[in-house]
This record gives sequence, structure tokens and C-alpha cells, in this order.
Amino acid sequence: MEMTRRSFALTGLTALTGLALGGTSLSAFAAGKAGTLRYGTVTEVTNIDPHIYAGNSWKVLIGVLYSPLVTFDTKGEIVPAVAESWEQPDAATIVFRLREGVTFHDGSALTADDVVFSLERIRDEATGATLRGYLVDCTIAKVDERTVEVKKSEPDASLLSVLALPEAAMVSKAWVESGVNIKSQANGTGPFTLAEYESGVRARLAANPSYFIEGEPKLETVDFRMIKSDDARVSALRSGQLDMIDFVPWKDIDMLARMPNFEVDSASGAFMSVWFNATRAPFDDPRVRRAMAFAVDREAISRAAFFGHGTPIFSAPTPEDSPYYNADLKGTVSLDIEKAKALLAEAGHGEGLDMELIVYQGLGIYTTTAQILQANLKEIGVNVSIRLVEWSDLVSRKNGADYDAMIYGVSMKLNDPDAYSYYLGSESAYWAKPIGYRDETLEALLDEGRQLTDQGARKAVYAKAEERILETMPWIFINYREQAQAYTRKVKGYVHLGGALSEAAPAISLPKIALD
Amino acid sequence: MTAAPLLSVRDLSVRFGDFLAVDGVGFDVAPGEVVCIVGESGSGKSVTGRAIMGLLDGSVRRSGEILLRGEALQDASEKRMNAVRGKEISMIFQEPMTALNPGMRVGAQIAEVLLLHFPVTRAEAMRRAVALLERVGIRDAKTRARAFPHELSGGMRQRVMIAIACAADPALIIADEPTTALDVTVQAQVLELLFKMQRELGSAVVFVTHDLGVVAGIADRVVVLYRGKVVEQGTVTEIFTRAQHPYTRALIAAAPDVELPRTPGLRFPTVDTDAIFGRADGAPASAPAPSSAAPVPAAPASLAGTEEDAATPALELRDLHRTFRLGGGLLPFGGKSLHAVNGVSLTIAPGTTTALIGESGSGKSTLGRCVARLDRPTSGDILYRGRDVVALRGDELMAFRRQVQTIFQDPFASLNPRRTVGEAVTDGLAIHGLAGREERHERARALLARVGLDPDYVSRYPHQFSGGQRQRIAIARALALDPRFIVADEAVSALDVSVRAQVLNLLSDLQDEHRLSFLFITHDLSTVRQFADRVAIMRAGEIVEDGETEAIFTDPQHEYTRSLLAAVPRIHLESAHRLRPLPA
Amino acid sequence: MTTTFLSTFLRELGSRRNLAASAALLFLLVVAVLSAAAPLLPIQDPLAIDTLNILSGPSQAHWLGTDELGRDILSRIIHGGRISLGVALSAVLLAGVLGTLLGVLIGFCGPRVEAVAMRLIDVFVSLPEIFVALIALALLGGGLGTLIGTIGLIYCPQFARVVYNMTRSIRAREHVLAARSLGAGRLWLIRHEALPNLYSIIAVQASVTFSFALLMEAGLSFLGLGVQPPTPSWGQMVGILKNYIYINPWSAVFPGLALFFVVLAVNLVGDLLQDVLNPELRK
Amino acid sequence: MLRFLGHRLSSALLTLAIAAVAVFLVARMIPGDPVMIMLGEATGGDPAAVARMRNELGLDRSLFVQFSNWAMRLLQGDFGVSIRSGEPVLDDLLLRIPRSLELIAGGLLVAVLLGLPLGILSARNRGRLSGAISSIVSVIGFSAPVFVSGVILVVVFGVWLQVLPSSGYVPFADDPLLHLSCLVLPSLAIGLNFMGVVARVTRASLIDTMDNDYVALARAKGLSRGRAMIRHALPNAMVPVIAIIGIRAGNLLGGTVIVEALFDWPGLSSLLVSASFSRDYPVIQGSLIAIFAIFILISLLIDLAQSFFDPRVRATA
Repeated sequence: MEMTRRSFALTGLTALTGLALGGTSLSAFAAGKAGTLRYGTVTEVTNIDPHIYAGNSWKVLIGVLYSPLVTFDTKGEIVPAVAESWEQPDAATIVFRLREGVTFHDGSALTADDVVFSLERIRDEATGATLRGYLVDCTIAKVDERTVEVKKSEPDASLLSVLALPEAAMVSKAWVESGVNIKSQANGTGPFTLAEYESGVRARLAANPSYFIEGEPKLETVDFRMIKSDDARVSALRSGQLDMIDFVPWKDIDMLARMPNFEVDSASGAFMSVWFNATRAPFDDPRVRRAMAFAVDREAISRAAFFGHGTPIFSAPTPEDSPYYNADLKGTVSLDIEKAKALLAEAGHGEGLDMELIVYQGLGIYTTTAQILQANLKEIGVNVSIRLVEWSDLVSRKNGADYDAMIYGVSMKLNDPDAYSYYLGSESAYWAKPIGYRDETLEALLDEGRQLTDQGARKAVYAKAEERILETMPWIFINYREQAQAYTRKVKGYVHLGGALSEAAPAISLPKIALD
Repeated sequence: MTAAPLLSVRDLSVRFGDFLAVDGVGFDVAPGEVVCIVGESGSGKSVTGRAIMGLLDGSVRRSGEILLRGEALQDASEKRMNAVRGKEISMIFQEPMTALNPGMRVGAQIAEVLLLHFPVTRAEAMRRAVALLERVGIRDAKTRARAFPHELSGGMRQRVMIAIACAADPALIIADEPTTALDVTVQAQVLELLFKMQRELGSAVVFVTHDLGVVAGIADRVVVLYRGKVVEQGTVTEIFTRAQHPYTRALIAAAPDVELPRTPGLRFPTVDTDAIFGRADGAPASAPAPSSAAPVPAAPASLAGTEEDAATPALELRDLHRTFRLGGGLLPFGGKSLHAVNGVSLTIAPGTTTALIGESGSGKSTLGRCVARLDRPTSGDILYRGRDVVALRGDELMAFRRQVQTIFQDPFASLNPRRTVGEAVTDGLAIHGLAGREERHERARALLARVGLDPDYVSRYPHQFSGGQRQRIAIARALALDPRFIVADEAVSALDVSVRAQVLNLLSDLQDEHRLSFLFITHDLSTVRQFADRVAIMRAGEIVEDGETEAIFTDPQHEYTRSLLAAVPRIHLESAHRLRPLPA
Repeated sequence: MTTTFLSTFLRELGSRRNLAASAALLFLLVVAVLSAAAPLLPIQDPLAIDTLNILSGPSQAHWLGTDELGRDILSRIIHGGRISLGVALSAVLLAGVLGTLLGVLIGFCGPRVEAVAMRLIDVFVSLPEIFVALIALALLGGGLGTLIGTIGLIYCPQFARVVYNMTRSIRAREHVLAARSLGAGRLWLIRHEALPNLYSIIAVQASVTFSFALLMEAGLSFLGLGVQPPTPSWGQMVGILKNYIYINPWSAVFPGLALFFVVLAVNLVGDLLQDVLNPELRK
Repeated sequence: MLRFLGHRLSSALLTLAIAAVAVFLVARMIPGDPVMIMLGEATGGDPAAVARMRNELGLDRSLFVQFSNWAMRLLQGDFGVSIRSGEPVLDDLLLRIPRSLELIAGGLLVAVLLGLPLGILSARNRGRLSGAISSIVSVIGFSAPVFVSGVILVVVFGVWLQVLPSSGYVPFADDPLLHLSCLVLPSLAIGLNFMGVVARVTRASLIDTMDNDYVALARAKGLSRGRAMIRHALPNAMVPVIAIIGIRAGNLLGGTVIVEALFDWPGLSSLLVSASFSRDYPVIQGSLIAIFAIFILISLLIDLAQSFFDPRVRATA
């Protein structure tokens, strides 16, 4: 250590005097402490309330600080967490049996009351919890000291998956009610405790010695740095200041993968789409929306905006590896300018129309996609003017229904096809509710699918739902974007997951990661 | 003059770009001799001084020889010159305000010379610096040595300069207008000091000045320069009693003589350089003679109730006060007060000239500005033809503006550099809406002609004129509205002697023509005796004495008036006024 | 002084000492002409996308290579100059006109207005520029007009301060007093006495502001707060293309150089203006 | 001197008061709603939830009430609580301000160490090749956008040579040397531009000062041109240099957004920007007030520094 420090002083000095001796002092600062993983994450987390989703990094942090009742493992299967087992007496009910001896980081024991409190907190309107919509018509009951029952008014095939999300974290009733600031303090049952935290800047996680899974976590410390700038994050990894980064910029995936000392894991994550304000003319006309969907050159977008790391979506956004994937729909929506023009003419806009596209200014994938869209749509006479906005402005416009169309990267919420309700259901505060969109046919199909438990029957219903979606085209699906994690080769045990779990993957892996 | 010259300047020329500032100047300076280089602005006298020191930088080209005890300084290495400067030849600059380093204690500035040229320790140098300060008459020298220049008065600063110049016991001191920026009383003291030191050190002095009065008091020999050329040189007696060159004679004749009794109606002798040297290239010439036949604007509508009336004073000041708050700022507390004008009462009869005399900081300009209503008195009355000036508003104020005009000191600053001369002189007409564009153009021509300038110059800009011409333009501007009362604030102080006479004569002519009243504010007693009917002496915001001009000059009552009068340099070569014995 | 200022400037420009400045002025003229004539030049369409040929290096077809959408960088630099220079110029005009008016008016409005107004200006000068830009863009939305307005507003207070300080010194000059004693009112003083004497300092301040405005436009576009795509501007090009330096370093270099050289040229010319003005101020 | 300080302080307080009003109004002028942003993406801004949270945060009260509450608490040194993190704004500021000052100080160091000699050189050798070269170097520093020089620094020193951390911030207490080495590149990025400013002003001021008679007097005493310049002209030429340093340093307080982003340095600028993005009013207001206060403090320090070089300033004080 002493040596390191000394060589450090030297490097600082040489650089200051402009005598940079390249290479000789390589990686003096690159040596992290043993047992410490230095993790660079993309979002600047400023609120660590475990029930209010606040981006990728939030999900990683909350996922390791707190535990839900059940969780996903590195294969994407639901496995016990705070609950050691569960049973489903009927399609609308789950009864959880709590693990014994689970303690919060402050040492207090987790009880059934805490579980009930946690789920009730999510349901409470005042919390503004992300999963409230899923749980709002649930009743939560403590059966005994170690048993909790969650019951929905109607059968819901996705309930267990929802409760396995990091957003369904268990909190301590006594701790929350003591008036702590839950936005910047944490007391969970997860594998790591929050040792240091500076809002929006960094967090230091320390191993939780009394974690309920024996032998985990393997790391002593995780140093979280929130680095919004893509380049800074990549540079920090390349220059050896970080061991792992998430949200690898698409342009850098290949470059990092080619480098011998880095591992890059990539899998489909969110999908990119164009959201229409489907209640504002002329975008209320499905033919107009469909026309545009046929004008988009998805290959070009995948190529230029995602450097090949984004599979175009020519149908609906159910991944091919999903049991609900419907191969019949493949190629339903492809590049077809003539068809697009015809549809537009049919809708009475053969002479063309104007549209303002709201685009997030902070990421190249958005701005590049937008410009290709602009060029594509110009070919069918749709004049797109791009309006770059900051994220908060985008969200305000979305909620205030103040837009023609916007580009949105939709993170997969669930691997269950009921995610469609979350995206497009008329009650979905995510998109349909603010603009007042409702398609009765789709609505009926989604309700039906949710209440079925038989996978075969569900598949048929969701195939119809997808057909309907492509017919009405409320959104244009563009492509899946890969979500990549890059890390040095000394990091062992990381498993990357795609789809709905891509954001939670680091949290799932972190307790199992070790350093060489 | 048999001794080998200490300094010989041979055929010195200095060229700034295309401009030949010094053209073949040559003269000798014997050891211990005082040589005055006399000339008006632009004569190259200061450049000559600096050229000897080798202090001209950059794009300047110098030719000729400068021999110090036979050593050719023009070829000397920079190292050699650094050894000569300060030790062999030292220099005194004009502005004591800017010639001392504002960020350095004066003791250190003196000690610096000693440290440079003698093998002394810092402590020893400081000790000697304090001694020098004592020697130049600064009391409490030990404390003052630790003062910064701005903490000293102008006179004291110039004493420090003398101390610096004398510190290394130089063989030659070049003094570049060392007293021009000083008040007359201070000037006398500083000159006395300088030549006391000169006597003690036995140094020779090259004294650069425009002031023949000073020359008469100090010089052994005189070199007269005009536009970079030596016009004439000789002993002081030769120059003052039997000058050969008409320019020298005219210059001496034009120098105001404070001892000449007042002769009403007398005009000052002028120096007609055009006649002597032929027309110069640069500046436009003045019209040959001011023609009083030139049309003059019609009289304006009179200020209501202020018909001319010999019994009503043109101006009456009653217990006038003007106090400035120094410092402070937005907040109502803090700051000190300065009583610039402190209870002044004064009366000026129509058609007469009253000279208001005071040294810098006496409050005379503030008073003038109050009179012209460019400033507001704190208390007291200003009555112009019986009307309270302070209370004037609207049309009445505009009428007052037409009748009362001001001529300022600095002809460079008082003309807007971005307006043509024609516009400048007729701005008043435009402001008062008295004439259309065409008519203004005609008036401008007439006005220029009236002040002796070529009417064709209307479309030129001020920078194309010399100082005296600009002051004429300023006068023309004041005349455009046919005023009755003129406040002339140091109106001729910045002008060369030759030009000053012309401008004063012009003012006198105008007064006769239009029965103007003048408040003539000046620090210079020498011009006043001929020019003013009455004189008021002002000091520290108060008038210490006022009365008929001759009475003041012949029988001053107040001690301050007497000291002022005594300090004025005399133009005559009388040993009583000499600081040094006349050369044989 | 107008005449002397201009003629001194031109004379100095011609002298060998100021070779760099005259070269810079010439360069600026060339750039200005090229930018102005961009649509008439036989260059490629700056908006033509070619996703099969992105981020390529210099080649026969694309002399300076292509950008992240396969567009011709040379053409985008030339068209971008229209935006960058146009925005900067308009912003300077806005800041200059507004700031000059404010500065002069404050200078002639009496001590009380003066004290309060200048304090307000102090407050605005010390508001972080980026924050002002964020607010303006949030309030007015993107677009060229907003961008010009924002940058103009950012530099307006500084302009006002410079003009005000000069006005204060002019106000005390004797020719202003002389005009007042002739009966000139405030408007006359501003129009005939103050403004004409402010032109040279305005010219210098404008040249300084121009280079700041160029960099500010670039900085804002770099942060994604400036020009809306697909319209090119130099800063936006650098901001976007610097993301791809590991893929094709050249793409970011060229617009960066264009920006840098123009700012350099403006500063060189501005330096000379200042050198000419300074002795004038001292006079 | 005391009275001068008292006067300056009282006038500073007045400026701060004006600034407080301006800051509050400006912060509220931005369209958008912090609650909507916090809850919005996930919940779509459920009106009831939004209303409840607005009420909890006091955002539903009139602007005047909000302002007076904020101002009253500010007078007691309470900057309020961040809407996003629920933490006291003051805590955030106390973390961020030293980092920003550190960054500015680093930049200043580079600027002065490089800019002064450069300025002196170009003034001294005016009209010669070396003077022209140093002039051009300083103009280059001044003209290079910080996002260009910053990127170059990261790539060259951080990624290629790997002699310095490309970005990041390590608390001093954790590892002092690493902390300082993280500071080097962002300081250089700021300093190179700043250097250009210092060099240019030094040059102009020095050329101006060299024309003074007291420099001629110094030479008349026998000082060489160089020594006259260093001993007599330079200290006096420093007054405007210090003034520009102060103004620029003040501007940098909120003006290092790009540098902070490029080098991932969590300073005051990025706090202000991220707070603006999420409309975190207390944080926006707090950081602006802090910026003003420091600005005023800097200008006081500048006055003191100027009076060190120019005793006349002391006298008017």
C-alpha cells in the first residue's frame, strides 16, 4: 500500500509538471482494495425510498439493500427470499411462509407485521409507490406470526412475479414509523448494508454479516459511483478505476468486448417505441399510426443508433425466448413505404402531415433514432420536427398529454405478458390514462388473459391481444435494445439477465460475485 | 564656458514613425551649469530629455551623438546605460502623481537607487534614504519614508522625486517640466529646493520647461526649440535682453507679466508662428484676423423680468455652500463630508470680468459649476440678474441656459470627439430649436469666422485641430446662443503662451462687442492683472479677499494673496527673483 | 474618434506586426462567405442519412468523413457554420443593443435608479450561465430563437455593465457638461454625446462577446440544450461526435477545429481592437 | 478598514437580499413540478398522490407564504430540505461547496502558474516572435472550448497513458493522494482556459502599466528593462488581473457543469443542474444563494488582494 501511495504521488507530480511518462506508472490507482467491487452506475439516485422506482441504479441499490418476499435467481426463476415458501390456494391468493431469523440491518427481527406494513405502504396512495397499481385491489392479512396472505379480488397470474420485484421490498414498520428519512437512509434485510451514501453521487455498501443466506455476500464492500456521463463511465472502467459498469453505451459494447481485460455481457433489455398521443388528431386514427409504423427503417436504427446491439421488432415486443412468443406475427410490421403511403392516403393525409416528436436530449440512442425516424417519415410526407427536452420535461409532457408523439425506451416490467396491461391498459397510469386512451377489444383480451392460469389458454388470448395491438398500433415498436454490463476479468460470478430482469440482474448477482 | 562640456548633444534627431519629433538638435552642458530647454507643446523638448537618457522605446529611431564627458552614450551597451542612468544622469518627471510607483513606499523607492549604484546593505540604503528625505525638507522623515506616494501631497511627492534624482550624486539632472503640475506656491518651494540641492551637489541641470518665468529665475543658458529644431540658444541674459530670433522675442513678449500695471483695453502681444515660420503642415491655419463684421446670431428672447439693468448685478452669490459626501454608497450612513464651497458671497456687475483665483482643491471649479447650474449648491442663493438660478425650471431654465455659457479648461475633453466642429458650435441652436439644418450650417461658418477660424472647417472633427483652435471652437459654441454671461473655467490654462494670448484677446473683443460678463476662474495670477476688472482669491472653499484688480495686485490685504503674488515667477532678469546668480 | 479608431485599426491591421490579426480577419471573412453561401455551394446534402456508412474516415466521397448517421461532415460543418455564426452574431446583436440601451439609460438615470439597477445587474451577472440557459429553454422550449434569446440574455448584463461604466466616465467629461450647459436634455446627451463615444468600446465588447457566444452556443448544444437536430451546429457536432472518438476520432476533430479556429480568429481580431482602443481610452 | 468592511458587508447583505428574492422567483419560474417528476414516470402522476405530496411539501401554498417561510428559515441558517432526498440542503451544500472551491482553486493554480509567465512574456517581447508565440498560446488556451480540451485530457492521460484517473472523486479522508490525483485533470481542463484569460489580461495590463512614468523613472534610476517591469510594473499591473481572476472564479462556481460531467466531479454546478432538472426548489435556491454568497465573499477577498498590490485601494477603503 505504501508503495502504491508513493508511486501515486509520483504520477501526480509528473502529470502536473507535464512530464507524463506514459505506461510506466500504469494502473497505480487501478488497484482497488481486496474484497471491494467498484461499480459505476448510470443513474444519479437521489431518492432511495425502496418503493418508488427511480431508474436502473435505484433498482440495483434497492435490490441489494432490501429483500422482497420472493426473488429471482440468476436463471430467472422465482426463489424464496424473506419468505421461505409459498402456496397458492387459488388463482387470486398467495400465502407466504416467512423465513425464521431474518433481521433488518439495525438488528431488529422481521415479523409478519413488517410484511403487512410493507405491502400496505405500497398500496397507500400517499407513498406514490411504483407497484401500487398491481396491489391496489389486494387484501393483505397476517395469518400468524410467520404467515402472511395476499389476496387479489380477481385471479392474477402475474402476482407472484410482481412480488418478486425489488420494488416490493420489505421494510421495518418500527423503523419507518420512527420518522427516519427513508429517501436517504436504508434499513433492509438485503445482503448489503448502506455504509455511506451521498445522494446522487455515491454509495458504499458493506456486507451484511447476518444476511439470511449462508455464505453470501462474498464481497466485503461495494463502492457505487453514479456516473451519468457515458464516456466518463467507460473511461473510468478502461482506466482501471472501476471494476464494473452498467448501461454500457451501445457504441462501446464491441470495443470493450474486443479488449482482452474486459468481459461484456449483453442481453435484450428495454424496447424502444414511439408513443402517440392517441387522442389527438390526426394521431387518433389507427391508420395514421400504422402508416408510420410501416415507414420506419428498423434495421437502420439498430445499425446506426445501437451499433447492431438492438434487434428490430417486426411484430409485438414479446421476446422470442418467451413461452408467449407468437411466431405467426413475425414480420407483420416491416418497412413498406408503399403500404405506408397507401394507409396515410386512406386516412385522408395523402398530402402529408406535420408532427412534433418529443425526444430526450441526454442519450445518443434517442437523438439518433429520432433523426432516422425523421428521415424515414419524410418519405411518406410526414414532416417531423424534433424537440429535444430534458427528462423531467418529457415526463411532464407525458403525464400532461402534451405531445404528438414521443420516443420512449420501455423497460420490460414483467416477463409475464400481462405487462401489456401496464403498457397499454386503459387504467395504466404509465401511458393510456393520462391521454385517455381506451380500446375496448384490447381491454377485454387483457382482462381475460390476466384471469387465466393455464399457459396454453393464455397464449392464445395474448396472441389475439398482440394482433389487436398491431392493428391499432398505439405505439410503434422499433427494437429491443441490448443492455450490457462490462467488467474486468477479475470479477467472477456475474450473470447477466435479459428482458424484465435486465435492470435487476446486477442486484441478483451481487451477493454471489467474488473478486480474484 | 572654457571647461570641457559635461554633456554634448550633437545633431540629435528622433523619429516616431513618420513624425520627426526632434530634428538635428545640438547643445552642450558644462559641469554645474543649468541649461533650460524652452518650447511650447510639440516642440520636442521632453523627447530631447528622454533621448539623452536613452529612455525612448520601441519604434523610435534616434540618430546623432550624445556625449557624456566624451563618452558616446548612443552606442553604449544597455548594461553601461544602466550604470549611467541614476548614477551619472538622473531624471525628474513632470507628474509627481504618476512618476512615483503607487505601490511602493517612498523610502524604498529612494533606497532602490542607492542599492543599485553603491555597495550598501538594505539597512544602510534605508538609513540614507531617510537622510535624503530630511535633506529635501520632509519633516518626520523616518515615518514618511514608510508612506506610499498617495499619502503625500503633490509638493512632497516632487520633493521625493528630487531626493531620488539626487540620491546617487549625479553629474547631470534632467528635469522634465518638474513644476508644471504644481500650484504656484508649491512650485516656488520645489524650485528653491531643487536648486539648493543642485548647488550642494554641483550637478548640472537640463531643465525642460515652457514657462519663461521659471527660465528667467534659474537658467545659465537657454535653448529655444520650435517643432523639433533649435531656434536659438545663448546665455539667459542674451536670450532675455537681446534675442536674435523673432520667435524668441515674440515668446518673451507674450509671456504674461504680473508686474505690468493694468491698462484697460490693452490686448496681449501674440506670437504669430505662421508669419515667423510659415504655415505648419498639420493643423489648419487660423483665419488671418478675427473679423468683427461677421454676422452674429440674433439676440435671444430675454429671460422674463431680467431686462438688462446696470443696477442689477449680473450675478450675485449669497452664502453659497456645496458639500460633497465622500464614500458611503446606497446606505444613508458612513462617509465623510467635503466642504468644497463654504459660504461664498460674490457680486459680478454686468459687462465686467471677475477673476476667481485659487489653487487646486480650493473649490473654484465647483463654484463655477454651481453658477452655470451644472451642479446644485447645498445651500445659499445664486441670483442671475436677480432670479434664483436654483429654482429655475422648464422654459425659464432653457432661457437661462441660453444666457449663461461655460468654457472649460481642457479643449481636448470639452469637444465631443465624434461630432464635427460645425455640429459642435451649433448644438445649442439645435437644442433650442432656433435654426434649421441649413441655417445652422451658415451660422456655424459665421461663428468659426468670428473666432478666427476658416469657415470651411465646419465638417472637420476636433482631433484635426490644435489646442488653441479647439478652445476657439469651444468659444464659438458658447457664443452661438448669444449669451450674456460666461463662466470660463481655467479656459486658457492648458494653452501655450502664444495661443493663450490670442484666446484672451478674443474673449476681450467679444466682451466689448456683446457686453458680456465673465466669471474667469483660474489658478494663474499672471494673466489676470490685464484681463480682469475684479479679483477674488479663494482658498479651501472660502473667498479670502476680493476687490478691484489693481488694488489686489498692488496692495494685497490677506497674507495668502501676498504669498500667491510673491510666488509667481517673474519674467524679468532681476537678481531678486533669481534662485541662482546670473552667469557672468 | 470614430474616424481615428477605425483608421488606426485599419492601419494597425495592415502593419506587419499584426499579421496574425489580419490573417484572422481574412479567415473570418472566408468562413462567413462560405457559411452564408452554404446552400449555393456544390456540396452534399447535410441532412442525407446513410446508415450503411456511419462514422467513416475521410474518403473520396466524403472528404472529412461521415458522422453518426452517415452524413457528410464537410457539408455539415459548412452548414453548421451558418447556425453557429448566425446564432452567435444574432445573440451579440441582441446583447449589444439591449445591453447598450440598458447601460446608457442607467448611466443617465440618477444615482438611486443607478444603484438599484446595477445591483440587479450584478445579481444577473453572477447567475450561473448554464442555469439561465436551463430556465430559458424550459420556459421557451428549444429552437434557434430561444437559443439566440438565451445567449443574448446571458451576455446582456455584462454588456450593460461595460457600457454603463464607460457611460459614467463619459458623463463626467467636459463635452457632456458643455452640452448640458447649452440646455441639452437627457435624450440629447444619450444620442449625441454618449452613444457616439461608446461605439469603439461596444465594438471591442462585441468582439469579446462574439467569441463567448460561439463557445456558449457550442457548450449548450454540446449539453443537448441548443440547436435541435438534425440542424447542425459546430458545438452540437463536437458534442455528439466526441462520443465516438474511439470509433472514428477524426469525426469530432473537424468541427472542433472549425470552432476553435473561428474563436481563435475572433479573439485575435478582438485583441487588436483592444490594443487600438486602450490607448484611446487612456487619452 | 473596519468601517470599510462594515460598509461592504452591509452592502453585500443588501445584494444577498435582492438575490434571495430573484433566486426564489427564478426557481419558481421554471415550468414543471417536482412532485410530478418524482412520482411521474412510474405512476403517471396519479392526481391524488400528487396532491397529497404537494401538500406535505407545502408546495400548495401561495408563493408569498412559501417565500416568507423559506426566507425566515434562511435567516436562521436553515436552507430547507431537499424534495428529492429529504436531506437538509445545507448538508449537501457543505459537501459540494468545498469540492467546487477545490476545483476552482486547482484551475486557478494552473491558470496563474502558466498564465502569468505567459502574459509577462508576451508583454515583454511584444513585437518579437517570442511575444507573438506566447500571445497566440494564450489565445489558444482562451479559445479552446473546455469540452474539447477536457475530452483530450481524459483520452490522453486517463485512457492512453493511464497516469491519472480519468474521472471521479474520492473523499480526501479516504485516500488523500488519490483525491488529489483525481483533481489534476479537471483542474487542467479549467485551468487551460482560465490561463488564457489570465495571460491576456496580464499582457494588456502590463503593456498599459509599462507606459507609466514610474516605470520610466525606474529605468532612469538605472534598472534594466526586465527588472523595471518585474519590480515596478508587474505589481501594479496585478490589480486588473486580480479583478478578472475574481470574476472568473466567481463565474466558475456555477459554471463548471461540463467539466464536472466530463470528470464525474460532484461539485456545486452539477448539484444545481440536477436539482434544476428535477425542480428541487430548496436545492436550487440553496445552491444559488450559496453561489451568490461565495461570489460576494470572493469579491471581498479580491478587494483585499488588490489593496495588497495597490495601497491607494486601501486608502479609499
